[in-house]
Amino acid sequence: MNALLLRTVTSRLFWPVVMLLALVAINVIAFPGFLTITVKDGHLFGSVIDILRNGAPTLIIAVGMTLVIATRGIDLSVGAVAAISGAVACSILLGSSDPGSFGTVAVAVAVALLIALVLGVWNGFLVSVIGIQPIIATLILMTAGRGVAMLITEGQILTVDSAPFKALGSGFWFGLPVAVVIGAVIFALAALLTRRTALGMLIESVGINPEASRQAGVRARGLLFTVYTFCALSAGIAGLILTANQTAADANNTGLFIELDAILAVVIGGTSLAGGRYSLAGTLIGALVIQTLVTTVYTVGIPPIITMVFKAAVVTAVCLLQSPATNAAFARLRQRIAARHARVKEAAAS
Amino acid sequence: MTAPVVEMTGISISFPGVKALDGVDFRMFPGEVHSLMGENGAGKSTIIKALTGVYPIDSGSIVVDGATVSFSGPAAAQAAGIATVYQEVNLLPNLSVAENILLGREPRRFGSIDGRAMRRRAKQLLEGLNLDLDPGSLLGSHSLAVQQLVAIARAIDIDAKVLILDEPTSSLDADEVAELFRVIRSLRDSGVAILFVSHFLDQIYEITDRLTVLRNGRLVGEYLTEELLRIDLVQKMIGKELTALDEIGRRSHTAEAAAAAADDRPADFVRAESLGRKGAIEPFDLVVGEGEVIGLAGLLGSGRTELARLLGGIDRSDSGRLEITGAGTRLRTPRQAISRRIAYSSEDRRGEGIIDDLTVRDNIVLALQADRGWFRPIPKKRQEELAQSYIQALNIRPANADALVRNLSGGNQQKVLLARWLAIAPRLLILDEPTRGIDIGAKAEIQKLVYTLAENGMSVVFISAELEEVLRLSHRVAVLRDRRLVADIENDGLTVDALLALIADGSVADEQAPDAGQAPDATQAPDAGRPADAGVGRPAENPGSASDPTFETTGDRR
Amino acid sequence: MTSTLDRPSAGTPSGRGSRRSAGSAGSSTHGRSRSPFDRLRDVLTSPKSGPVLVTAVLFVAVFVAGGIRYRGFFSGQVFLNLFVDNSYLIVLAVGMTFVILTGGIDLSVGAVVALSTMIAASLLQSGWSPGVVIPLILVLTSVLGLLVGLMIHVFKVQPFIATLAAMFLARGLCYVISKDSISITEPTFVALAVTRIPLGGGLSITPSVVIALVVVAVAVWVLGFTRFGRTVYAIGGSEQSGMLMGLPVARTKVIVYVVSGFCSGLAGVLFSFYTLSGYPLTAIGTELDAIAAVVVGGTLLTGGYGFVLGSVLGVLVLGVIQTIITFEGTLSSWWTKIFIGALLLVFIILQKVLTARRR
Amino acid sequence: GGGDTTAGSSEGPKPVDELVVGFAQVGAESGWRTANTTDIQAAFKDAGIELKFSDAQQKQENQIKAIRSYIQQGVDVIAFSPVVETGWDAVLNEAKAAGIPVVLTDRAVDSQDDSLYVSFLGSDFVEEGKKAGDWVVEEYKDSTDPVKIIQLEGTTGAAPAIDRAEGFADVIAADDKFEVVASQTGDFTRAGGKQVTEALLKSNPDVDLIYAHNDDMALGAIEAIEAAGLTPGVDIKIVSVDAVKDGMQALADGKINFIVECSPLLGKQLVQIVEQINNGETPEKRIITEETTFDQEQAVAALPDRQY
Ligand SMILES: Nc1ncnc2c1ncn2[C@@H]1O[C@H](COP(=O)(O)OP(=O)(O)OP(=O)(O)O)[C@@H](O)[C@H]1O
Ligand SMILES: Nc1ncnc2c1ncn2[C@@H]1O[C@H](COP(=O)(O)OP(=O)(O)OP(=O)(O)O)[C@@H](O)[C@H]1O
Ligand SMILES: [Mg+2]
Ligand SMILES: [Mg+2]
Repeated sequence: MNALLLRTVTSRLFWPVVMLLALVAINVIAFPGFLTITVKDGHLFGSVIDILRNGAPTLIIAVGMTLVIATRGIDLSVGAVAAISGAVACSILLGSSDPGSFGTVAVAVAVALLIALVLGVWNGFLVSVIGIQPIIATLILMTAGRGVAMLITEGQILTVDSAPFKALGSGFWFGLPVAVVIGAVIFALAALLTRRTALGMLIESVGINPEASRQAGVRARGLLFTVYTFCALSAGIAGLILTANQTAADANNTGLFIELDAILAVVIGGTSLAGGRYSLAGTLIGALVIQTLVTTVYTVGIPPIITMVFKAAVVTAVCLLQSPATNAAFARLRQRIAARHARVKEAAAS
Repeated sequence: MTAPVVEMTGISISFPGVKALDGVDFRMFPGEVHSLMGENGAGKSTIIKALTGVYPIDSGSIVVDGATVSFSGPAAAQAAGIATVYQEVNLLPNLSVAENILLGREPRRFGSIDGRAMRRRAKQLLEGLNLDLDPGSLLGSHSLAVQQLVAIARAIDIDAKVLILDEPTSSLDADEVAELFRVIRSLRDSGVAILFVSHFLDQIYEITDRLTVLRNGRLVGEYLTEELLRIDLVQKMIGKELTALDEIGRRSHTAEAAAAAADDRPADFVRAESLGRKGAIEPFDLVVGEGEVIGLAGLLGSGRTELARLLGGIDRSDSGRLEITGAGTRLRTPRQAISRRIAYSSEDRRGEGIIDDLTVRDNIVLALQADRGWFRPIPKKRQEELAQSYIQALNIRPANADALVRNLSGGNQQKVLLARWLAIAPRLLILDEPTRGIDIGAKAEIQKLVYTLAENGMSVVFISAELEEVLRLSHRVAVLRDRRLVADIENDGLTVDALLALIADGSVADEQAPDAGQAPDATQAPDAGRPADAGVGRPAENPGSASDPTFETTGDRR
Repeated sequence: MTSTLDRPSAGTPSGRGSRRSAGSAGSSTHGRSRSPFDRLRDVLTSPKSGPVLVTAVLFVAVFVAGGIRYRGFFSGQVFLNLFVDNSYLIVLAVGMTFVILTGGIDLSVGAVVALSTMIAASLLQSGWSPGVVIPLILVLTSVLGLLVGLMIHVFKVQPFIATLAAMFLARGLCYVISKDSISITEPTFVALAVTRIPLGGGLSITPSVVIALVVVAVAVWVLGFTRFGRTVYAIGGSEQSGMLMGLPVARTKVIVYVVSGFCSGLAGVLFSFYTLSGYPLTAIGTELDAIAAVVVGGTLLTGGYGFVLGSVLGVLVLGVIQTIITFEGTLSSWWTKIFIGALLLVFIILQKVLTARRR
Repeated sequence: GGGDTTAGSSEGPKPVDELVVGFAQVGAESGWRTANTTDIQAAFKDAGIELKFSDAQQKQENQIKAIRSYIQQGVDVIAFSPVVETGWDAVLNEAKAAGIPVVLTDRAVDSQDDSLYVSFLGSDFVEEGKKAGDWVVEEYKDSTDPVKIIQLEGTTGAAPAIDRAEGFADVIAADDKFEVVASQTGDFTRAGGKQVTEALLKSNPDVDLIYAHNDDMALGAIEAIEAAGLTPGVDIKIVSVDAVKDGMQALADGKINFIVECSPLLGKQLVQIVEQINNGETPEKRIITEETTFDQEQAVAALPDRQY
């Protein structure tokens, strides 16, 4: 029992989870109905469901980002890729005669994801073949990509009227939001793909020591291609969800700053930006913390002018609590308490 | 006897899962060279790190110069007069040699660093070690050995009363060691207390006055070097008698006999024809037969590593051709080499070898897994078996497949690396300094392993700064000088001196005959008290050998 | 110790001699007589100075190309305007260079610039003297840098995240000061904003340029010729090694963020000369400009290699790209973005290709 | 500098096809802005006047750089939509010194010295907020119950957000039955409007009215209201600003109740001003674009010929 407690406390997910619970608690105090989940029109309805649904795009991108970060990289272009994918899908739907049909939507989604895939390959090419530093390689697509998205929409917000497409963002599937289902599938897929095969270990190995990995025969180049492509693909999927959620492609704002949220989620989840070992479960918690934070701002009624300060406080708190220095301090505290217990026991025995 | 300048009592340090030090006492006297002895993972480096404040101690006390201290880190220790060269080169590849030597103590003029004075000072220091380097060159462009010397130059420049050298000689060859010892002696004579850690017993017996032996993080005892027989020392270190070495000695006889029968040359496994790479190594011809062990000999920077890297597919050749089992081929990546069952184990364990944040298990299966591709994972059970079998076979400690490799001692990391390459069942194993930093027991085991593997048909290219080791293991020795293969000869009664002559000027003729008779060491089975790693790494003890031209430069200083 | 194994020291005079040359193998290959072309290639491909030189060459090439293409482009004032318009960015890039050289990153600089303009504008509005306001800003932003540095060093928070938190904080504080933009009408600031320092020939620069260049000069000196500066490089090379070498790693790592904070504050002050206002939404994304400038200037994000002058060149490159776009004058908003991205790409790839070393 | 152009503009009218106008746009941050850009570009093309366009990507410093560059290039007229009201004196003085007339579009500058620009052409955001407030007061004039309002603010710190909030607040302050129960920023985006409304509806289920600072946020709010099983425009009334096509459609569909127009179509008027300047005439100092308001019937009527 005690050992279990110790394991829990020393786990790197401990503090993020505590922070998540704290945020939930704040919400419940501010708005007692926060945790209530009701069934409306045959699907689940409630703040928690909203958090899951709105957090799904961030989570999906963060999953891809986790793998990129594990290889010591970073992908700043995810927001732009999301915007492009949304723009492509919407312009296809608008251009078709029957945007409401399932087939059209399938084509639109497929083309959008294909383009996202190509963009991922492009990032992978710049990073692994040309050898450009990831932050700059993806900064290029971050800048130009938004331009491309706007080129597709000509700067307009393309509103589409297509029920199957809309369902991607705000539909329900067996009572669960479709976005949440997609998020869960991607998460599970990534977890299976990397942990059930050797992919995860090889990615970590490249992230920790690229040269040693190369000499051990690891196909670093192929792996980099894979992770950047996967990341862009997840950005594309997230872009479709975001776009479908507002039934419109907004090249400017779709996925704006989502790269920061995704990176933040990854880091809150305990994965180091220096590459190497990663934790998808941590990323999940991180994404939930971020979305809950956003919702908290709304429900608790934090005035917009101090929203940023509040965010800063939360991020700082999580990071400080997670830090080794704090851990050591807690360990000392525990030791002292244990010692006192022992002394008390001794005294009692004698 | 004077009072000890450093006195550590009852030092304990635990890491998660390991008690690295358990109530160890250790002291150092001014004007004395002291050594810490013990197997890989015994806790030698940990004591040094405890003393210099890298690790906080759990219990115990440290007294320096009569005052109880608790250093916050190497900077504080340095300020208190303790200069340290830690195990593994810890320098900055991105800065110049001069900066690496003088960083933190740069000569200044009007508040600015005086670059010229700095280079001059660095040059002097390097010359003190008989090293002719451009102090302005980037450290990263030099070999590990040179870097090790630079680290030493840095430490001896600090005007310290305690100088700590943790395995400073692991990649040095005889000349450098001689120079280093000369410096150590002169520092000792001026009253500095010196801690010298090494796995080379000869070096220990040559230079140290006092020994502290550790085993599994516990103190075995403190002894005066001259009062402790080697055989006893070894026994104290490993806790039992060393027997493996006898065997190797015998095997080397048989090996030689086999090599002598030159007619039945084994089938070629690899044949390189004027293979070369501009700026790295001149085109060379080399044949490695199946089951054959080729030793590469040469001085620092002679191009042994470069040659090995071409064979291992680490670097691409830009001229010549390569045949593997008779078929022409090109190795463009390590991956291609591995798929042809050629393994190259780098000399730079930390930079190009281990993946320090992964577990022992992952490190061991890495190359095998990479070869299979990521979608064909090695089943967990098989991974566990592999890891356990190598942990046992190579005696990796701690014997925990889930330990992070970064937390292993240097020698154990090397074993993990070796296990990784053995796991792919290579047909050609290229070992670049595989025994660096490995304790005598383990070294014997590795040598034995190389022998066994070769007898079972594996080809081996073996690089070592210790010529004895090269001679003991190889069927043939290829000699490099100035990035050129200058000789490729049967190891048929070859001696260290003959080899040295070859290395020096490429001529075999005059030197070999007399030396061969005079020094049959390579073929002689060392007794248990004179372990196998003995040899080259000893400076002049018996000045006067006519055949030794270095006599003038090193011998007279004693 | 009388066994046959005890042999006099190995090695021969000639062996020693050969080792000498081999010991300096890295330089000996360079030392041989070589064609000027080879030597040029060596310089270009050296990890230290290569990227900077290549960037300089590319910058000149782009500038000349612009001059050929656009009327009125090839003038001294257009060149000087690169400094006039980007003096704040130069200062930011200098601070960022310190941070990146240690292998860190500072995402807060844009928000800190905004915060500085807000502090300046609001305090000046309520009648404070510039002589108090400017030092106050510099102290405040340095303290913010100090807090970030401590968070990174003591609590081992990753720089990306610690500075992201600082970015949120600074941006949030901007709003707390005021949601509105505030004009600066204080005479000293206005004077500094409109003063032109004539250089003759109808050319002129602003006081901000002078300040920025002084900052650059100081930074060049600090990084190249002081122990602190060399320690910055050392940390970038290997923090662990630096620590084991007894360098003041902790102190230096923290100070680097103080430097960046100070530079951000100073850049904010220059920015408020430039815009004569405080505006909470200003300088969003400027941190990426600063990072891009530093990287284009040849500094490795992993730390250890790079020069302040490279970063200055990087700023000029970004500036010249922008100038080209305005001179072109026909690009739509989206083509502008694509064009910026493409030019950046061309730059980076050329830099990569020209400095490529054989592997 | 652009000394030669000084001479050009004072000497009398240039042929129209020799005129060069530099236009520094804020960016392309919204559909509204893009419509604005497109309209201006089209108008100049129709008029046969060369337009140098630059996109400041929402950054004041970029705009300053662009204006400097126009001065350098010696254009005849500089027009720009300031990213922010403050801080233009220095660069406008440079333009003045170079003798290049400046026209402001869409947003004003707060400069004391109004000789720095020739004319301002654009909307009055405070007025827009007031119009929205007026409608609300009118709509609820018979009710005595408290009216609970959610305000969806634009990007924190952006001028339209501040002014529209201010104008609205001024008007509804007249009666204390109006209560703004929550006011959050939705960053002028649909996604923002949706997420904020979603959350606020959970904690304030009995809200009567949503005031959105632009149509996009209103459209997002509609989705959130529908997802909560309520009917937008009926259960919860919506007022917004802009009158972009999608907004007008929603208004016509009865999902929005009232929209205050903020027209991006400034092109024709801007060309006029430029021509006036070229002819040596003095345009009016402050030209407020003609803007109207739409209720649901008007929207149905206006929708077919809505351009943007
Ligand atoms: N940071 C660490 N975390 C966990 N365990 C560690 C750490 N550092 C050392 N150890 C463990 O402490 C023990 C002693 O290691 P140490 O490096 O002192 O050995 P050593 O005697 O220097 O060996 P070698 O001869 O191989 O260098 C080893 O079991 C090692 O695995
Ligand atoms: N391309 C290069 N540029 C600069 N330096 C190089 C290059 N290639 C090799 N060197 C350096 O030249 C030297 C060659 O040494 P190398 O490692 O090949 O010799 P070695 O015989 O293996 O010696 P050692 O005993 O040090 O392993 C090393 O210092 C190496 O770092
Ligand atoms: Mg050790
Ligand atoms: Mg070597």
